[in-house]
Amino acid sequence: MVSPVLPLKVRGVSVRRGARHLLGPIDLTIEGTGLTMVLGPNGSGKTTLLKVMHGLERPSEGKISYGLARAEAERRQAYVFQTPIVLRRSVQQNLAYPLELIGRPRDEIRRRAGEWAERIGLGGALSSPATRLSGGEKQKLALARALIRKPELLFLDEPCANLDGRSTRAIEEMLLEARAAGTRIVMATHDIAQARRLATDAILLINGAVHETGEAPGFFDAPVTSETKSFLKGDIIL
Amino acid sequence: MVSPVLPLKVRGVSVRRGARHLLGPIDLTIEGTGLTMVLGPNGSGKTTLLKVMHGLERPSEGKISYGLARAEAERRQAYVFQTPIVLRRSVQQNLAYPLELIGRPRDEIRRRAGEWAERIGLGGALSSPATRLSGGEKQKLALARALIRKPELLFLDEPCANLDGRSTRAIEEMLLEARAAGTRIVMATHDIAQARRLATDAILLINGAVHETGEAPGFFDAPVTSETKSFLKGDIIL
Amino acid sequence: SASAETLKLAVTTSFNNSGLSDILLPQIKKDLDLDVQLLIVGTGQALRLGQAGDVDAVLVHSRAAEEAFLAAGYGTHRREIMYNDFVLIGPSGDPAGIAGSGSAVEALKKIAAAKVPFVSRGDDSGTNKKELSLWKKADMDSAAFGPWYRAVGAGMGASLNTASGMNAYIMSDRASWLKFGNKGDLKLLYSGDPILFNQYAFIPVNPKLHPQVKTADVARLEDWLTSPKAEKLINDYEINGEKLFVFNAKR
Amino acid sequence: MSDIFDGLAAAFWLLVTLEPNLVEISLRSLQVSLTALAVACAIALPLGTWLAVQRFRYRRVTIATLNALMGLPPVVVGLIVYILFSRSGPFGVLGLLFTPTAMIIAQVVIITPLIASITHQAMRDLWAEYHDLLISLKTTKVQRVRTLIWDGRRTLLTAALAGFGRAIGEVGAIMIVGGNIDHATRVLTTAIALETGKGDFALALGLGFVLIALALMVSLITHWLSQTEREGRW
Amino acid sequence: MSDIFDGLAAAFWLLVTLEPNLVEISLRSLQVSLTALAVACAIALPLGTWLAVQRFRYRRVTIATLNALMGLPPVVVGLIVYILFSRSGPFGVLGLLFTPTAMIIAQVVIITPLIASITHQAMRDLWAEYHDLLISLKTTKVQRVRTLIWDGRRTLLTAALAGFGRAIGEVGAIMIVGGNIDHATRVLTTAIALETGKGDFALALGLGFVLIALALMVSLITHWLSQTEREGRW
Ligand SMILES: Nc1ncnc2c1ncn2[C@@H]1O[C@H](COP(=O)(O)OP(=O)(O)OP(=O)(O)O)[C@@H](O)[C@H]1O
Ligand SMILES: Nc1ncnc2c1ncn2[C@@H]1O[C@H](COP(=O)(O)OP(=O)(O)OP(=O)(O)O)[C@@H](O)[C@H]1O
Ligand SMILES: [Mg+2]
Ligand SMILES: [Mg+2]
Repeated sequence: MVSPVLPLKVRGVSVRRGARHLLGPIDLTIEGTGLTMVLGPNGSGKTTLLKVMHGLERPSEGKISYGLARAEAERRQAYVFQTPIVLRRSVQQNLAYPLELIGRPRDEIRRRAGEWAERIGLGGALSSPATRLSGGEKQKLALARALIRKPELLFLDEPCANLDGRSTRAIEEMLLEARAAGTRIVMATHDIAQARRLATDAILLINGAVHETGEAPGFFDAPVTSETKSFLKGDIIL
Repeated sequence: MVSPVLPLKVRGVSVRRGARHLLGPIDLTIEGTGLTMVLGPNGSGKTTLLKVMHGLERPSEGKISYGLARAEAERRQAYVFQTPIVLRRSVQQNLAYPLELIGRPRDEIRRRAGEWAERIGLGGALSSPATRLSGGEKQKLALARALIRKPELLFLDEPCANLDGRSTRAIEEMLLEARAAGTRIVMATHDIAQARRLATDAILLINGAVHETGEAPGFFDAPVTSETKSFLKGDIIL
Repeated sequence: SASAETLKLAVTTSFNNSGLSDILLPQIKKDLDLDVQLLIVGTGQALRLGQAGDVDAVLVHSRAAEEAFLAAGYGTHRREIMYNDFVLIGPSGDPAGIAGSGSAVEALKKIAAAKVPFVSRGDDSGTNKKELSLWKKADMDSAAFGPWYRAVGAGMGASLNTASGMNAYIMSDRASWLKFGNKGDLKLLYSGDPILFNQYAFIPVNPKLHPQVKTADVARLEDWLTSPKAEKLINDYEINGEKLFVFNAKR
Repeated sequence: MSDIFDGLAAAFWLLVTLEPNLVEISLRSLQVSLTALAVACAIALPLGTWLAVQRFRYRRVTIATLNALMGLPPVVVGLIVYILFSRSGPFGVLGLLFTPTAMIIAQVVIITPLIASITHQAMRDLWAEYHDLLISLKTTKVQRVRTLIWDGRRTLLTAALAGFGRAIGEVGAIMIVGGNIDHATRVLTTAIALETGKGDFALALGLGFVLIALALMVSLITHWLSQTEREGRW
Repeated sequence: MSDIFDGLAAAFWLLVTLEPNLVEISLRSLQVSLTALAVACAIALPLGTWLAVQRFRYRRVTIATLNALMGLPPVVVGLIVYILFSRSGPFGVLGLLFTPTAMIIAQVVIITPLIASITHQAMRDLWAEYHDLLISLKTTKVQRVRTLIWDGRRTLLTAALAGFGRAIGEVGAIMIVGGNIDHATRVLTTAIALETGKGDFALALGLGFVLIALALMVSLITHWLSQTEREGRW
């Protein structure tokens, strides 16, 4: 059950800001089902790549295309930011917001917001202001808010960076579940163990360029380049 | 060479915000040299405890005291926040800021800011606006800015959450170095492996209360309670 | 002008609106090397400025208020300089038919009878006081008039603008009317009754109360304003071929 | 100096005796200014927010112009409204000149750029915070503007109060278009100007203090109301 | 209606011929308003920022009062300044009445609450962002205020331009304390009021358009200058 949003094609994409070359040129295709893991050292361009694929940043060169017309395709995507963005509203209203935007009925919104709050362990904090949540709680809220519209293509930028072991595990389960329900996932992480657990395929970015890509078990167990090897061991030299 | 800021004594400290009880009552003493690791699930009160110890949040009950008068003691501390706070200035000016505050001479400031930027791999980005850095770069910048004044007591709230393996290792080295130079560190993390590597002693918070404390090898290898055991394995039940 | 002495004179809007000051001031500058700075304010405010010693002299046209000012010792004396007259303005169609009335009072009575819009300054100025005294002479109580009587509480220019906007009757001094640029459908309908004469008087501020007042310069100015030269300038001043002021200072 | 104390005394007596005239013109002041504020906010809040949200070619120039329009001289606004609504003007048939409606129109013109400018400035930071999320959620322009206005409502208080302050204290424009007609268009500021012209400084100051008290009341009530629901950061 | 076109024509000719009188009063307008702006900013930026940074008992009431003072009626400010600087007032000996200095003083009083209120509002969000860091770094009050003003300088543009706009367009107060004396204290707004009183709408509008052009120029230059250095988020 492949979403019609796919394939997501990245063709000759470069990103420059001012004099700096941040990314590219990159050619990539995201298709089928599964979870593509974007890896790379700090500042290598993971966030930039994810944002470009989602249509949040405009490439300086090259093109992004989806299986559907852009407007329709973008409507079926969701994105969880590296630094969680919470609305200055209550937890309940944060969860309700994406559904309100598409005009779902009131009681459906209330029900689904309640369910998701339970799932991320914030069932008791429905009416607390979301800006006062702890770092990890905010991250879980942002994730739930992204999943609540059942996106077909989901971008996750280090969604578990501030989570404890149990929350991480719970989130990973949610992701597997979403995947099973047909959500194609593209995710950036620094947690190599997590990457191994979740990825069906992986991309290693270095200095804004794709250094190595591959199917999951092979990429992690038998990387081609020595840089990939040392990155996966945690000591790449830039 | 124990800093005169110590001992930091936490006596009967509770924190309430509105109707919610966030923390406590807590009794703790931070003394000697070393690195105290604060562990606990999301929302258990780690950030709150760190902020209270640093004097950023006022306890609703109880008292915090230092080895020196409060004003002097607070001047010798530094804090790295869970979500990095960067000034809307260049990288160089962010690093220079804490030194400017205490009126160091101009060329010393320039020199030290340059050195630290090199150490965190931002030597080439000295004049870039810090707000545009990547998530991990911001976190490293915040850490360098905290270390630049050579604090005697340092609070770190998940400083490596967005860092790649190599940066994490580099940061850990910096922390060990700072410790060797006499900085007492209190740190919160979700990375149990990192906790093991760095901690001399650990505190496990659950629901705002201290659940278990202990010297490092023992705490990790032979925890007393079953909750601690399962937390360290990554699946505590709240 | 940097070297010249300066002197502050509070005058009413109607005097300034006439444009006569543009003729007199440069001549004064030339003859006396005196920079006369005009403060253009309402009569009441002009007298307050004098009372506080913020100006050196006042030139106003409201006899009763002037005498009260003198009686309180704020001024040294009152010197009449010249007069002009008030006129009745109204819509060119003259719905109340006041043109050709026998007297100003009769004209006002017609307006009241027709209940056509009439704008009153309503600001206690010299002009306003004159208007109120005329209603009194006509045995009418302006406070009891209906909504056709609009007390606008504003200066001459602003009141004329309002009258023009409402196409209403109004009493104005001749100078302000002639110089007024926003006449619209309004027209001068009645003038000439001696009761409408409007006397301007010059009052120096009392130096005993305010030692900083430039008494000598004020005296020089008073002498000049009452001189034959001023007489000629004032009497010869015309707008659109109409004479505006009559010099009547006693020497 | 004693004038100031006389003014305070006058204000005190005006208030204590609730002088009917005072009540009338105070209510009219409030009515005109609050109506103008409501209309101006209805225009300026979305406009200012939209300018924060939307990038377009002449954006900077547009904002600079809006900022400059905060300097619109009230007398000129009054004149233009007067000309437009005067009998011989294009809207003369409406017969609005010298009515509170004309005063409201003039005030709306004066305070809209002020409110819109402050709104734009206030919404810029919030937009920077929300930008990625709202773009990612595929919000429409209208939804973005609505979300920002709602979540930034407490920040917009200052914009609204600035507009109200400007309106209630304004005299130049409403004098021209309202005409300061007793029992019809006289408001506090025009009454103050009138008493000043008469040289009755004590009464003028007294009315002025009443006006300030009114503004204070409105500000306190607004702050108090907006504080009742306390989410957000502070 | 034709008056408006006559006004535009008048503005055009005034500008083209650079009528010396026009140049004089325009420069005086600018001089008075810019000086008042500088003084007001020197007071209001630190004050507004300090109010954002400092918690104290009557903070809310203080802010509400400051907000209310945006409604200070210019005529009343003019009157009070007049009374204070009148010969018979406490500062009479200074002889400042009917000088540009007195006009500047009145304008400072009028625009300071406006600038301070907008500053406070603008600095609140930045303070929320910086709060923990600046407290942790043990900054002094003065350092906090300085850091916020510096890092928020582009946000403060609106506050400054609002103050400038209010000052350059203001007529009620400076008419009373300046006296609209030809070649001494006449500025654009008082000249406009004078011509309006004479019913010379074309000239009044012409001067008004010149004033608006001036405000636009100042706003554009300020925006352009503040854009030259482009760090920050947007
Ligand atoms: N607008 C910009 N102008 C200049 N440089 C930028 C801009 N945005 C990002 N950068 C730089 O581009 C590089 C890539 O940034 P990006 O956020 O994509 O990295 P990342 O791989 O997500 O890093 P991290 O793991 O730290 O989150 C960084 O070095 C960053 O400083
Ligand atoms: N001002 C506040 N009002 C109400 N609740 C608050 C407030 N501040 C924090 N909390 C709540 O207190 C709890 C503890 O927060 P804290 O930030 O200390 O957690 P933490 O242990 O640091 O969590 P994490 O690992 O997610 O960072 C959280 O559940 C949070 O929602
Ligand atoms: Mg990133
Ligand atoms: Mg935390």
